[in-house]
Amino acid sequence: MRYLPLTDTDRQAMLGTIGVQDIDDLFQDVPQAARLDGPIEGLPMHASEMAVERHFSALARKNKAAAHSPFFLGCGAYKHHVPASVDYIIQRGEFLTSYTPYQPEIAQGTLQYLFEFQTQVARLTGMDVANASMYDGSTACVEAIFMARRVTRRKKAVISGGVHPHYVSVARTLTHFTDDEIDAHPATVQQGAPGDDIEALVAAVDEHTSCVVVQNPNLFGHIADLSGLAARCHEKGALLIAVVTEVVSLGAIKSPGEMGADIVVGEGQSIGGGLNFGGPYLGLFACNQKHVRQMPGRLCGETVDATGKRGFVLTLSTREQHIRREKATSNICTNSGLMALAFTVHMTLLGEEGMRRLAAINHNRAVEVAERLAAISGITVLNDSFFNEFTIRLETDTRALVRKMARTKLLGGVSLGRLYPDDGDIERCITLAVTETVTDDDIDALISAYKGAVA
Amino acid sequence: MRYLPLTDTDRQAMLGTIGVQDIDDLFQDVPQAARLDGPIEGLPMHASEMAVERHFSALARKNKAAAHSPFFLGCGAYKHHVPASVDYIIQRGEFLTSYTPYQPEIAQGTLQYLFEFQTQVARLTGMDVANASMYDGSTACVEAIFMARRVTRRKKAVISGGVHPHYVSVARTLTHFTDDEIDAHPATVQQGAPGDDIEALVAAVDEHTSCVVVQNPNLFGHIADLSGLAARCHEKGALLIAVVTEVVSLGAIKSPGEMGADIVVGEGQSIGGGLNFGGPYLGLFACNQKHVRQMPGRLCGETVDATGKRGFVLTLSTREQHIRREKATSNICTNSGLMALAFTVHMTLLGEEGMRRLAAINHNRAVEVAERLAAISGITVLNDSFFNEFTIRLETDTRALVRKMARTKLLGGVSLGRLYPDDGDIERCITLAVTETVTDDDIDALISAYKGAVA
Amino acid sequence: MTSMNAKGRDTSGKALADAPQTFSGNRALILDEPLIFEIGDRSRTGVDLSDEALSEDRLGGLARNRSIDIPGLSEPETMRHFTRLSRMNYAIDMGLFPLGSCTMKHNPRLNEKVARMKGFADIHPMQPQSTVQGALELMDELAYWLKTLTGMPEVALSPKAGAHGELCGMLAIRAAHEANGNPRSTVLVPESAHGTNPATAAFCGYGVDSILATKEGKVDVAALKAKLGPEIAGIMITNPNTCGLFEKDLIEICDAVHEAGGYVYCDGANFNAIVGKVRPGDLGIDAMHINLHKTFSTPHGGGGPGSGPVVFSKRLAPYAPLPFVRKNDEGQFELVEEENLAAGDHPDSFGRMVAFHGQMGMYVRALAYMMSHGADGLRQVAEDAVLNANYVLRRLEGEMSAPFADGGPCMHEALFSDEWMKGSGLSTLDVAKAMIDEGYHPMTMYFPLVVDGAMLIEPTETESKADLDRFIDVMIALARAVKAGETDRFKGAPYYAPLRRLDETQAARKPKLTWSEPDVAEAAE
Amino acid sequence: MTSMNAKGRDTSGKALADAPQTFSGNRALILDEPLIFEIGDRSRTGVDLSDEALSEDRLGGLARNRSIDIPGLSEPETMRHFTRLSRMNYAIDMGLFPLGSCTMKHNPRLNEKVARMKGFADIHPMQPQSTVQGALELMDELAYWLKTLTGMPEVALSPKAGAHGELCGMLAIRAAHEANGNPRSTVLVPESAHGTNPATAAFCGYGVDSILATKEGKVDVAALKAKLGPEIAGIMITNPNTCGLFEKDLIEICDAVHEAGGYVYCDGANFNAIVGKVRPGDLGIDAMHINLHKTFSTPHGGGGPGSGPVVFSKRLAPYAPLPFVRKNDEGQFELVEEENLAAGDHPDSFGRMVAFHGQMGMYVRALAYMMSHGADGLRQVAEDAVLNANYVLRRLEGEMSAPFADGGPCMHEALFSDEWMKGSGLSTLDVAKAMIDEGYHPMTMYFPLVVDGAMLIEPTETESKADLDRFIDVMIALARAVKAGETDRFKGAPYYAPLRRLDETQAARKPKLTWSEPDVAEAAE
Ligand SMILES: Cc1ncc(COP(=O)(O)O)c(C=O)c1O
Ligand SMILES: Cc1ncc(COP(=O)(O)O)c(C=O)c1O
Repeated sequence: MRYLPLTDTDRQAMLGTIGVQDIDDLFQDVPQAARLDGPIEGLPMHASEMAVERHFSALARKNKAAAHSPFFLGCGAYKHHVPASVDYIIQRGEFLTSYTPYQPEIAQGTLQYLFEFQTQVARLTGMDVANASMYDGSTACVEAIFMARRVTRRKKAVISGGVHPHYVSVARTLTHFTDDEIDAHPATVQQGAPGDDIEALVAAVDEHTSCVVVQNPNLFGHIADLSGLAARCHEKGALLIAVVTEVVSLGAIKSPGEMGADIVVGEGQSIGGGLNFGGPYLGLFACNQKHVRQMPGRLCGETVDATGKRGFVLTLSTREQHIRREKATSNICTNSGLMALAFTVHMTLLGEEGMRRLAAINHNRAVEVAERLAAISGITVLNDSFFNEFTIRLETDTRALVRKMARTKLLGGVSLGRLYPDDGDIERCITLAVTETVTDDDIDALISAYKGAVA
Repeated sequence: MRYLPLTDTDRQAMLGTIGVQDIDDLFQDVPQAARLDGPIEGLPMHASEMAVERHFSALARKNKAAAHSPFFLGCGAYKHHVPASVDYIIQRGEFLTSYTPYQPEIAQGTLQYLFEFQTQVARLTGMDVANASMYDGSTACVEAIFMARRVTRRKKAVISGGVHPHYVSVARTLTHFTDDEIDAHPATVQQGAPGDDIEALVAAVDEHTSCVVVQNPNLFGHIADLSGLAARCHEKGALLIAVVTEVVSLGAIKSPGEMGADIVVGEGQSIGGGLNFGGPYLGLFACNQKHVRQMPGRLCGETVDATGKRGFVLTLSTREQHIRREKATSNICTNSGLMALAFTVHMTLLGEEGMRRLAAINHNRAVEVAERLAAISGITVLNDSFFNEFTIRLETDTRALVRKMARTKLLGGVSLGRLYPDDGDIERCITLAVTETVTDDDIDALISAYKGAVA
Repeated sequence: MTSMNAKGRDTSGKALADAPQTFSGNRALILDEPLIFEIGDRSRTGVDLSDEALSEDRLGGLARNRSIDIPGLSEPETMRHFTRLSRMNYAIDMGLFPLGSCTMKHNPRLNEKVARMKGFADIHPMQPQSTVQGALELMDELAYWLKTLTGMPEVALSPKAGAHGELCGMLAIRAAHEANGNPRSTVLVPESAHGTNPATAAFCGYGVDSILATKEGKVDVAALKAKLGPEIAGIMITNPNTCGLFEKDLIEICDAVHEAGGYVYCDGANFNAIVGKVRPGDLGIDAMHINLHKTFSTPHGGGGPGSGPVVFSKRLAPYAPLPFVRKNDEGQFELVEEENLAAGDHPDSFGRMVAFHGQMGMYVRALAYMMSHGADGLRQVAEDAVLNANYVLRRLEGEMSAPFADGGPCMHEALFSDEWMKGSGLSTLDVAKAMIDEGYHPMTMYFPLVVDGAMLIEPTETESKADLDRFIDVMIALARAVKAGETDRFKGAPYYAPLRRLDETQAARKPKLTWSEPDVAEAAE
Repeated sequence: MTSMNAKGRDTSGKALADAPQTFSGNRALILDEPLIFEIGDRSRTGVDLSDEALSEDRLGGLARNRSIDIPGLSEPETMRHFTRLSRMNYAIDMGLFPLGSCTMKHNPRLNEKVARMKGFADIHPMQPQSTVQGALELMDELAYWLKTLTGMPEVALSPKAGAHGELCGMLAIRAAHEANGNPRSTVLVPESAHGTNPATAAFCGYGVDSILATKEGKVDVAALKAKLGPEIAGIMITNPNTCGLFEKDLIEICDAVHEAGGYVYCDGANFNAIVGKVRPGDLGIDAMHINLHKTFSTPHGGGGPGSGPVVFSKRLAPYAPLPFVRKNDEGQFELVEEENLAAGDHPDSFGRMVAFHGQMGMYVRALAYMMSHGADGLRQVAEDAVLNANYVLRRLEGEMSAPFADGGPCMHEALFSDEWMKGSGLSTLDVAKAMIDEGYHPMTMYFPLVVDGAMLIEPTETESKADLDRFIDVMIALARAVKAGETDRFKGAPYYAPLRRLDETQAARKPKLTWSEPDVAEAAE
């Protein structure tokens, strides 16, 4: 077997050195009755690389890749072009096959990019500090809620209806069994500002509120000014948690930090990551300096070596499970290191200039598509403001429509019925994302498909 | 432009340091009349990575990849499975983006694998030494002819009709303008031993003969015992040059060295290399110790460093163009380094055990296909002996047949009319290669296509 | 000692004593590298994108005016920057990485290749399910393998790592208790447990009660039984445990916990030791996470991503989270998601614990790894992992102290304490740093907490005997150097790494977590 | 000197003087690695292939019975072996690689990616042409770009490298002369030419007559003219030449050679300096090879593969080799091959010079590179390459001797001689080895032959100003150290590389070119 270096001769010699007869002598602690006496049943025997590759090719061919059709899906996962150099870098064995940098003298590669990553994320979100990543946006979000509880010593989290429903579900699940209280506002798809419930949120904040969670741009693509809400939160001693699921938007719109957010969590997949059917993704977590010791997750910090040379180490680990155990700020251990690297490399290639250009292209194209869709009678574009994603309403069964388009090799948006199964109003909506990967031909195909659908 | 690090500010500052006003001041030696005053006409402006990738995807889709159809082509290029780790290794920047190892202290990676490669090639071919690679099999072959001239101080090369016709053409081209004489025997496709002309070759060797060039297995797949021919050559003071275009065969059949060859040249693409539409490939060149100083190409040798530690360097460079100029053994400079690395990695994964298994699978499958084809009336298998490739004769227009099969997504062999356009007899033949990549379904598809063709 | 040098040459030649300080600060192939903030600038970019004006009409008046202040680099500079950084790392691809409890085994590149097939890497989690049937089938296959290997009837794939899997398992346990009317208050956690165990229990609203280890390094069954009762929700037990030992009383423990109305959560981080040799389900556990990034070789990537599917017993299966894959009557694969829940399908599920459907990229890799090994190969994996660890244990126990070695063989990892170096003035940390100079990644240090100055060595099955012998010879030489009082070799270590020993205390005292322009004053120093 | 350290820290701290000799022979991340023959064995394999018996009936009695004697390794061992080897190399990805005449520029990974698309990498050269239309179209596109950039009407793509391109060009010249009835006997080659030039001429059966350089480093036009005559087949001239200078009299030279009935072969290895700035065709040359692995960035790969297409003037076009691509009347692309020749199509072609159709893998990469830059970007490439070289020249000319610097600007590379170090007891080689310690690949040494102890520095356009400044500062510091008599720094260099200075003389004296089992006696030493 190609991955196993021991030969039978080696094995024999080693058993001899150990002083046992048979390999099973080493498994003596395993209850005899439970020991399997041969290869487990129901599974095939080992397979060559060629055979395995064929199996996966066959499975892969049963999926319709985004690159192979005009593609307009978003809602928390975005298709962007990732430079080939990013994938090369993350495949280098020194990054790919190393562990968490517990021995800093031979892990400066990982540590330095984490320091760069933290700085990039902090600047992008407009915050003081960021951690070395979380699993994804949804888990970063619930960790932020827990952190707000620790900081404020209050238990009620108010969640906007504009937050991705999966994120809301995750928050509900993880707070269900603790004594946290979740005040989740319903999603509303009003004309002009779908999902905007800032007024209701402002009204909901009180002295029991630990935090208000709001997504910007929200699930429906709408962009809101969070400053008023932030002021209200601060007035009441609550924290404002801003969720960003499309980080490219931060190249065009004000950062949550600038609008007063106390914690910014996000899904970083857009930069450096692929679609990957939902994972692995990249949880971003940023906050202000004063709350640093309540943060979840790993942090990398600057220090010096024995000769005074600058270097980096994991730090403030007294927050973490391996030191603090049940008193840790989170149970997270393995995070999304390699995705953070992909993010850092891609962001380094972009720089501010590239981020701004990328954001402008995304937005401008989205505006173009929105205007062309709006011109079709039977289709209403709900958003006045948006970045690269917006929501339309039709008078047809949108889930059937989306499936029908897929059969003609067009992935024309996310029908919101899948995310809001119970809501008759929202079920008639579709959210579309338009990124730099969309071509003019793709747009033409989309427009004609929608024209056909409402005709 | 993403590959260019200088900014306009940098450029201005640098011109200042240099002491000129304008970049064109640095091009003052270029005749004014010939200078272009702007981007050259007729070519597009720079393009984003995404745009370039799209362009190439579109072109690639216009080709039928071997992996996407039952595939039976050989004749000097073979489809084998190359482990994923091989491609990873050759993409590591330290190998991919380094130069010829002229500074050995920081090129031991390249030098050590070259030493390993040379040893592997020597052992595989049954010779004493091998060089660090040539461009491909065909150019290695003509270099061997030149080397034989240097060694024997004679000018007539006798070439078997079983040698790949492209190799013969190359030898003709390159000797045409020198005063070398080429006695190229015609290809013959006799039943039982197609392309076998050992007797005629034996007869042709005389005291003017510098070398006899024979391919084994030959173009038609036939395997011959070269010992008699070798003896005859040596008797007459000529060298025997053996050509191997399918190195996997050396896992099953006697090496040319064992049969008395003086120089072995080969195409190494089968190990570690892909099909690549014909290039880059890997020229192998091996000979015996006593002729080492007449070899073309680079050689890596063992030595020690200043502290006595073992290390490797390029050596015997007094044979080479950069030292010897017009008296060099060859004009070759850049060779096939990275393909040699791929070969070395793949061969290291295989080892003798893997080579023997791989060869057995190839041969056994080929026997199976040959037998099934032979059972079809209207088809004659010409070969009694073969490794993984053999030749059949039909009574139809084979070029049309092969094209027709391609339309039904089957790449069913090389119609020899393309290689021997003038020869009515050979034109009715097809050569098929069967490797480990061929599945049972592929074979069934092949058989039914041929049944259909002769029905 | 020259015998240890595989090149068979004497390397004692000239040391570096006479080496000059370089002008550049570089040392040949060991290259210094500044931060991107020190070399890039905001106007530079390594991506060719057209410079369109942002149309601001539909940004709701919220265009970003302030600088983002992130520098860019051209592509060549970027490649160099990260290549240089990478070269400062140690990795499995370079040599032994014997971090106990981390299962740092070979990461096949085949897995990287198949995970990058567009049909997996370039599909969106919300695509119509008809367009991702291959992906769903793959998840179904992976689920089948995991259930078969563990002998458990149900699996939840979505957890994103081991700790997330623990959360998944404990949430199911809590949900089951709640369904019975009382969530109970306390979870038992052995002292040797990984930090994520108590942290997870706390995350689920449970108090933690610790169980001491026996002097053989296992759970004290009597102590455990004494703690059981109506407020004990269950136990989180690691098996094989973090001392590298199989909890041989696990069946008895499970029975006792069940009898007391509790559930047994098994931390399966060390499944590599037993995969194919015993099915955890046959021992009576109720839930167990599997680190695909350990046992099934998806790469650690310098810290992640991982994937932590959880298998469930029949009793806990109804509470398993959403989403999951099933095959419907028409033979199509479908995701059971919110809409099913809304329709009353799978009503007892504790819900969703992550957006979308989990770590697809890791599923592909893990399944490719499993299929490559097959039933026979996976069994061999466990056997070779255990064989390698015992070989290390036996060859080193005479030189270093192995507190549990007298009790019999270990499983996949060999545990040593610092007993043997008492009085030398040196610590486990010093030995670890000297190992760095020798070209090895140190073992896990100071964990588990049950022995002093723990050194936990997990070689895994992908080490050859020759490599292990070389490693062991070096460890013996180091141990003898400790005893011989060669203090400098250790205290000053590492000498040859890109940096000398780093000051972790200073880092924590005044944390500097992001880069900022140095003060003019500071810069002038 | 601390200013040179980009991290802005003082690195003078402790040197390695107190570092102990390690037991393993490793030095942290600098790992010793034996040969595969020393660690593998014949029965081990890292590929899973079924163990079938070879059926020998149809092997003609020639089954291989003797051992092949090639060791195998498992996949993890193989990965480690080659990863470790790779880490002993320097590369562009790590830093400046200023080898003059080699154009070691950034190698974009986009090119690697597109070259690996199955539609290019997995097609067979003998597939029916209807199944490879995309590949042929790509070749046609590449041909168009090369012809447009050079202003030449014809191109042969098949040559496999620069030297092979030279052969192609010279064969066409010879064929043209033969068609005129007299091959002529001699080719003129300037003294500064690359070794491949005279070697190629000899390969084509020509004698070589050398032309001296002027003291400005260019071809001596008067001397050249004096040599022209009926036996001169032509000249092989490099432009820009290997002193890094543009042959400003090239038009005059071409005219003179043509008048004498000869042809002008231009070695285009240095095309990078002028691409997009001037079309060589406008200067009157007849043939020129283009190293795709230099100007168009296909990676050098530690020695190859390359690709050396040759452009031809109208006069030489009929003699160009087979095969080539053309578009037929139905708009299909087709290869013109042997069968066309047989049919009397393209009758004057000198024939085939390689099996199949050339370096497809390199065509893809080069075209991706060209399209990425476009007409504007390629022009910028030349400008930046020349700017960088002149910057190096001007900043260093005061410290080192630049023999031709007074004559005006250089093109893409800056040439220095060892004049400035006369009397120091040190050589160009010593400086090169000290550069290794500083973290740089040395420049080209002792070439061209026209100056003593040549140091030929070609930075290329993919270096940033900051990186160049750092490099120049180090070179100045080294130059001053030479003058200050710091001999040890140079004579002992490199100190920090994986190996110290290697003994090339011993290697050549008793060449050991393959590995063999050490004698028992030797091993026991
Ligand atoms: C015993 C044990 N349990 C749990 C974990 C946590 O797993 P993860 O890091 O994937 O969250 C680890 C890994 O570090 C472990 O070793
Ligand atoms: C000036 C010059 N001519 C010719 C060549 C030969 O090119 P190649 O190495 O591709 O054969 C080189 C490259 O080394 C060169 O620098």
